[in-house]
Amino acid sequence: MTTPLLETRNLTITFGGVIAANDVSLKIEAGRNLAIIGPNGAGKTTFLNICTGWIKPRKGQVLFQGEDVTALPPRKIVQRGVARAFQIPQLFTEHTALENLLIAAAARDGMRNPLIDLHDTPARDEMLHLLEMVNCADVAHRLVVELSEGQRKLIDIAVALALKPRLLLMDEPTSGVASSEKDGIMEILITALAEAKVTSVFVEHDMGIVQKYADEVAVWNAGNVQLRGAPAEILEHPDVIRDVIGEVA
Amino acid sequence: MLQLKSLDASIGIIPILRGVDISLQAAETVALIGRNGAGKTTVLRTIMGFTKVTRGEILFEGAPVTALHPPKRPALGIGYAPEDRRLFSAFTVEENILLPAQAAGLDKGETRRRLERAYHILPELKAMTDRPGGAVSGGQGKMVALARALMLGTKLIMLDEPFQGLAPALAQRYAEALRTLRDTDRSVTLIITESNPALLRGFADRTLVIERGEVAAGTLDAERTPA
Amino acid sequence: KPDSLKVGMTTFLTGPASVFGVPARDAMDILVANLNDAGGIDGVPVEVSYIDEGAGAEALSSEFRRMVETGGADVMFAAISSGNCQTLAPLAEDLKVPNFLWDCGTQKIFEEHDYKYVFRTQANATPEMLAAVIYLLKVKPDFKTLAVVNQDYAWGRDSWDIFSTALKAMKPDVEVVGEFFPKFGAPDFSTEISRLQALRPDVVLSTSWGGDLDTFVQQASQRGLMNTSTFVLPLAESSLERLGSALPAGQIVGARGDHYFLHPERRDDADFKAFMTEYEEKTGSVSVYSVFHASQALAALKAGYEKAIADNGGTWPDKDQFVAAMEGLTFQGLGLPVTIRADHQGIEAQLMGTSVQTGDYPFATLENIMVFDGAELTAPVGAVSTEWVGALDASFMDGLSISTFDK
Amino acid sequence: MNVTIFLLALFDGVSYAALVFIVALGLTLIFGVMRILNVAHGSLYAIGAYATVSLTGFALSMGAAPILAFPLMLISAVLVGLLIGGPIEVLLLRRIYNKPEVLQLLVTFAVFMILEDVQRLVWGTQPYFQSAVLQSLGNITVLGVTYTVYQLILLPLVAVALLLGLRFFLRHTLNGKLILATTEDREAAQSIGIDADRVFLLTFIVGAILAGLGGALASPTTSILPGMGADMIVLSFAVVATAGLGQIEGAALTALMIGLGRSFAIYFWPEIAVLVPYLIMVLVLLVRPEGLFGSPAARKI
Amino acid sequence: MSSVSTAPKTDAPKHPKSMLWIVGVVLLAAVPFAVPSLQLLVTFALAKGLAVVGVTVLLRAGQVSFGHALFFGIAAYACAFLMAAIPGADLALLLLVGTLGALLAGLCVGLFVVRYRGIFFGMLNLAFSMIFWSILEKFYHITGGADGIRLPRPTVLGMALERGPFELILYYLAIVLMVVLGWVTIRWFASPVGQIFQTIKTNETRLEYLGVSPRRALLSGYLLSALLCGVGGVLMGVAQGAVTPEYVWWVRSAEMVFIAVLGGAGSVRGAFLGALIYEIVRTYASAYAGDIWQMLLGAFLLIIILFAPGGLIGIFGSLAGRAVKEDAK
Ligand SMILES: Nc1ncnc2c1ncn2[C@@H]1O[C@H](COP(=O)(O)OP(=O)(O)OP(=O)(O)O)[C@@H](O)[C@H]1O
Ligand SMILES: Nc1ncnc2c1ncn2[C@@H]1O[C@H](COP(=O)(O)OP(=O)(O)OP(=O)(O)O)[C@@H](O)[C@H]1O
Ligand SMILES: [Mg+2]
Ligand SMILES: [Mg+2]
Repeated sequence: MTTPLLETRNLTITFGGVIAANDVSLKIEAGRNLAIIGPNGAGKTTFLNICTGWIKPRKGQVLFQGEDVTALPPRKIVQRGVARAFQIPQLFTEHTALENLLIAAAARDGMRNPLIDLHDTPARDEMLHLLEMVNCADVAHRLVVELSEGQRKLIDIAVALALKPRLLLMDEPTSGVASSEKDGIMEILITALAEAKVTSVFVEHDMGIVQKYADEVAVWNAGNVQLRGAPAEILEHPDVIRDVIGEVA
Repeated sequence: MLQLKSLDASIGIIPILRGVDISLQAAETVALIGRNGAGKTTVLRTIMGFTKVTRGEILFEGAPVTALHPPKRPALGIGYAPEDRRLFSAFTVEENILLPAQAAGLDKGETRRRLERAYHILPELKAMTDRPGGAVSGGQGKMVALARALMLGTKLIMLDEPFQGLAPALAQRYAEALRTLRDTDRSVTLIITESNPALLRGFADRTLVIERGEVAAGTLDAERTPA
Repeated sequence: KPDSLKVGMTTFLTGPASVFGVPARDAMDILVANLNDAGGIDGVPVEVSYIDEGAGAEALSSEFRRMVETGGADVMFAAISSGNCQTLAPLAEDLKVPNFLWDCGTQKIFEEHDYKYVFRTQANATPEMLAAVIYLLKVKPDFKTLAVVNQDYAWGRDSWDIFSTALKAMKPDVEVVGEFFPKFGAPDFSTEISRLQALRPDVVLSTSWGGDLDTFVQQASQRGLMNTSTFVLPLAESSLERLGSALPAGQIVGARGDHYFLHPERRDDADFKAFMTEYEEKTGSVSVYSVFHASQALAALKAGYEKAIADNGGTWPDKDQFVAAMEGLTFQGLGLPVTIRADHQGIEAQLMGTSVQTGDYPFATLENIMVFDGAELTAPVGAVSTEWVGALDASFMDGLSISTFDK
Repeated sequence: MNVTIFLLALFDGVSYAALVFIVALGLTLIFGVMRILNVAHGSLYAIGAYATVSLTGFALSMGAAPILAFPLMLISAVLVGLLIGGPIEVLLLRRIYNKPEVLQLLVTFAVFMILEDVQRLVWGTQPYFQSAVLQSLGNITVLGVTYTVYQLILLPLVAVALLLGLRFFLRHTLNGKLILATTEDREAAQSIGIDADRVFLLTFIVGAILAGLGGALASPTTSILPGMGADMIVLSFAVVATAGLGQIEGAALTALMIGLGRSFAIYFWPEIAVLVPYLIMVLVLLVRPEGLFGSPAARKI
Repeated sequence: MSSVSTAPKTDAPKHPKSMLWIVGVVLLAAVPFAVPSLQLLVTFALAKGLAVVGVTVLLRAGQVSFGHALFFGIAAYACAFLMAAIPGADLALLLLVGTLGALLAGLCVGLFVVRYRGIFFGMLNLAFSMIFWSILEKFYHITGGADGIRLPRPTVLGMALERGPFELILYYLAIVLMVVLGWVTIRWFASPVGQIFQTIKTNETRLEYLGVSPRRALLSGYLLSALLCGVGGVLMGVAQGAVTPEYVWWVRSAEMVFIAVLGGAGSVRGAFLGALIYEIVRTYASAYAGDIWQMLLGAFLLIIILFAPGGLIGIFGSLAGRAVKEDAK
């Protein structure tokens, strides 16, 4: 069979007694959208942190397209085609929304001419389009400090997309996004990803979204994958209902 | 008990809120909804005194607080849980929760009582009392911020997207807990901003919709809250 | 004949060296006022304006330039800092403005370059240090060990070079047991002093000045170092009053020339007396060597113009006539007469003494004073000081003409 | 290396370190809490010294006992803190907390320049020296070397006392906690009822008092003259950086390293003495990029 | 930093404001004939201005260096030693060697300091400048210690010149360098590389997650800043005719930051404007206000920061803006 896009083997890490990752072994196949759900503090973000080299596991490896990237710093992993949108948006707050994307594009394309204006880079239209995709075209020229939490979340996702990754990791993409817009945005997002053949892994607390957009669901608990399977069956699973979803779904 | 009278507020030089009129009865629960960037957070921050009020005034229990020095406001009995958690990483979770009480100079007994109340509503926190505030997960952080708001919030509690990032099971449990809190302690008024009204269904007495810094639709009663 | 003679003087009004700069300015104000009351120079009043050397090199040179080019300064007095002298001397030469190096000590200037417009109206480091060495050898011939504590900058280094070269030449058996160069403006010398107490040298040399010297002497006397070692302090004359009772008797004190408010050969002179009293009334403290240096610059100006006028058949000279007159000129400020040599270096007598607490003053004064003839201690025209000094030997001391006074 | 020399160097190092620490302490506190590198600290230090000298001189001329200088030192320090530190915070710094840090740095730099000239206008250019109090404590002779009790014993004691005192204040008092909270997040602190303005004012005044105290305690040992503040400030900056942001224990340890490093240098390699603080800083930061006691600020993501 | 995003736009030629700048440069060019007494002062100011631009570059990344005088001094000393080695060396050669010297030093120091931020970055730079300073003091036999060494007048394209014409040439060289290097820096700020460099100020995590090494990004700007300081140092040394350790003394580094903020933190034009005004205020204050020039300077800075945080450039900008509007009417 083909090598999985991302594979982790026995990832383990603890923070002062707290087990954040407990022997996590997971294969992520290209082309399928994996949703990660689980109670708070289960280790979802930590998992993304390890996969992107932000923290080093005490034990275990991360393989991206078969290559061991465990020891690499985030930028090296990103250069290999992994992009990430964060649970707490990470943006250049003193640049405008558009500039944030243009800079991402520049980082992606490599910055050749040191004297051309960032705003004149060819990627401009593409980036404006991305902003529209996440309903932020209207704030394209506002500084990020001036934006609301939800707006930042969305732009953070757009920045990750701007990198044209093979694998996109999103940490609670829709949390803080107004419910009226969640659906629309996910819709556009997922189709765009499909077109661009981008595999996505997203941590999500909104089961509606999971149900609708995930090809597969992994349930995290106490630092490890408790269950994995198709959304339909997982979301019916009693444990999941007890620990994650709650009675009235 | 709280009134915003035709309020204009700006952040820096940029005007955000325009002619906001809100008036809350004691002990009612109001949901503040609206799309991203509508101005929900700004309303709360304005009540806390972190924006520049350019017009109109704020009355708390009849007394104007528009010009009141921000740090004096929590002492009036206002608890505020900011959207972006804002925990003090140098302190443990419990210290984070206790700090408001200590700053307000509450006596030991009272502080205990309120701490108990917080833990009663958020039992999950008991497990992580002495973890550094900087070392909790996103959702855990929201819980701590919530608990911290409960410490001083004897009259008014303002929660900015309290359920954001919480696993649904937990979120429901909190909605429950808040309800019980409100039912047991009839004096508290709750303002909850939420971009996901479903959770508040049958819980908020009223829903205010904010659009581009203005209170758009008037009040709708709980039953007709849009899902 | 101009209606006034404009002089620009650079001096430290700010920074540590203002302990010299400010007294010099005060003195200059007094002297110029007196000179003008007495009819100025051949009827022409002198106007002095000041530039603060503490304001930094750029401000200094652009201001120096402005004064010469548009400020109409006829003669410049610059500077106190040797560094500034090295920057300004070539500038003055290019601007073709007569410039008196009125206080800086570095001997390099005239030994490394020839100047037409630049003169030094006082001695340089060589005679100043030689006088100290010889005085030491005369009053304390049989000391064995010596340690030095100098400020860590050009003056501290150069003066030590000359002193040690001379000492090795004239008394090769002396052992240098410690060399310390604490940073300029160091607030504390405790460690050096502990070290010295452990080393117990017979003699401790320090050419430091201002606050550094005060601190060093104070801490040394507090901790009794001065009971075990003799201090040689070639610049201590400028600190006598401030040190008060902290400077015990028996330490060797110099004055960068024959500068001493109780100058044995001058103190009975009426003008000298008059100035000293006037200065003390105006400033509340006794004069220090920079005051003498200021007076010499002004005296040189006066004498120079008078000579030039004479040479010019009684009419006011132009710049070049004045410059020509300066060479070989002899003039007298508050100290003994000074002569400008062919290489434009001033020949100035040197005065050394030993501290004593007489009770006449609330601070140490000098006894066993020696006044040296500057000509004998200055490297001959064309010679490089360090080489010349290195070539000396013990016999050099015997040939010297020295006038001594017990106080 | 023989033991006597070693011990002597040790003594010298410690007594020097004590003074360095006392001066750097206030700076560390202010920087740790307000994130402002207070250049004016140097002037406060100098003015503390000048004030002490003047007051003591006056008292002595009134025929007071030298020992009276100690209360006078404290008084001068407090005066400096209240009369100069207070206004600086209220009138200047308070207006620019929301501005970039470099602006805050520059404001204190401007204040420094102004105060430098004020000193000269008030106290003139001639150095002062007032060591009556130091002499009144007398000397002790160790291993044949005479030390002043003041430098060898008193200063280190004061330093230790200040260290423990401030430590306790920050760790175990409510005000201390409020200060720490405000340090991390001004708005969050206000939203839970902490009066950030008050906290900052308090901190700055305490820091200023410590600066003044440093000057006061230094005054009997050194010439008081224009520009004395400048050198002290650079040294203190080095201490603050080496210590790690606002780490007072770090400051203590750094001061000790600098003191010992300096004295051993003077004993065995005088030429590098002046470089010691910088070499120590470079070496420390090489192994601990966040300073001795500093810890990397983990960004939440 | 909105100035970042708007800076390039206001550069568009024929924009009335940038016309004003051209006028400014022309006025400067007229100085030697209009007010010759200012010529040397302006030369110094421009030399400093170039160094200040160097500091400004780093300010754009939120980093303050307390030791950039190091590169200023290294370049100047490189020239002085070159002149000693090759008497009558050419100005062009000095410029080249001095700048390369600074660049090289920038690389060595840079590789080390880019690992640090904030006070650590600032103080490490200070440390290196102080280390170099005391080397200059210690090896006084070679460096002349605190008195420094002379930097005799170099030839210009082979011609040995008198001071008068030489300084005139130097003056215009300074103006040309200001225009060229200023323009390059502004373009660089607006360029992708420059923009990435500036993101260091706000979020290195995101930068890392864009696949860019923050240290590499910082180094790029650090080298530019060292180069600018170097050019400034060469001009200053040659104009002064002597170099002293004062060139690398921390006070000078502080002065650079001072001017950068005075002119308008982060603004290239502000750096030069600031340097000019600073030099004038300082020189005349010390000439006429005797011994309180420091106080005046300090007060001046306070007023600027408190009432015009945009710096002189901000004031100028708004004035110009108004002027332009008036023209429009
Ligand atoms: N840097 C850290 N130091 C100490 N403990 C940590 C750290 N980061 C995470 N933890 C702990 O590890 C556990 C997992 O954290 P993580 O952020 O992965 O949870 P999560 O699944 O993302 O939760 P949420 O859904 O609330 O974001 C939590 O209990 C958290 O307190
Ligand atoms: N610091 C600021 N400066 C200028 N404008 C700001 C600032 N903060 C927020 N704004 C603007 O104010 C408006 C309201 O912001 P606010 O945070 O109140 O929105 P919100 O309703 O809370 O949105 P969300 O649901 O995303 O949190 C937004 O358009 C935002 O762009
Ligand atoms: Mg998470
Ligand atoms: Mg919000």
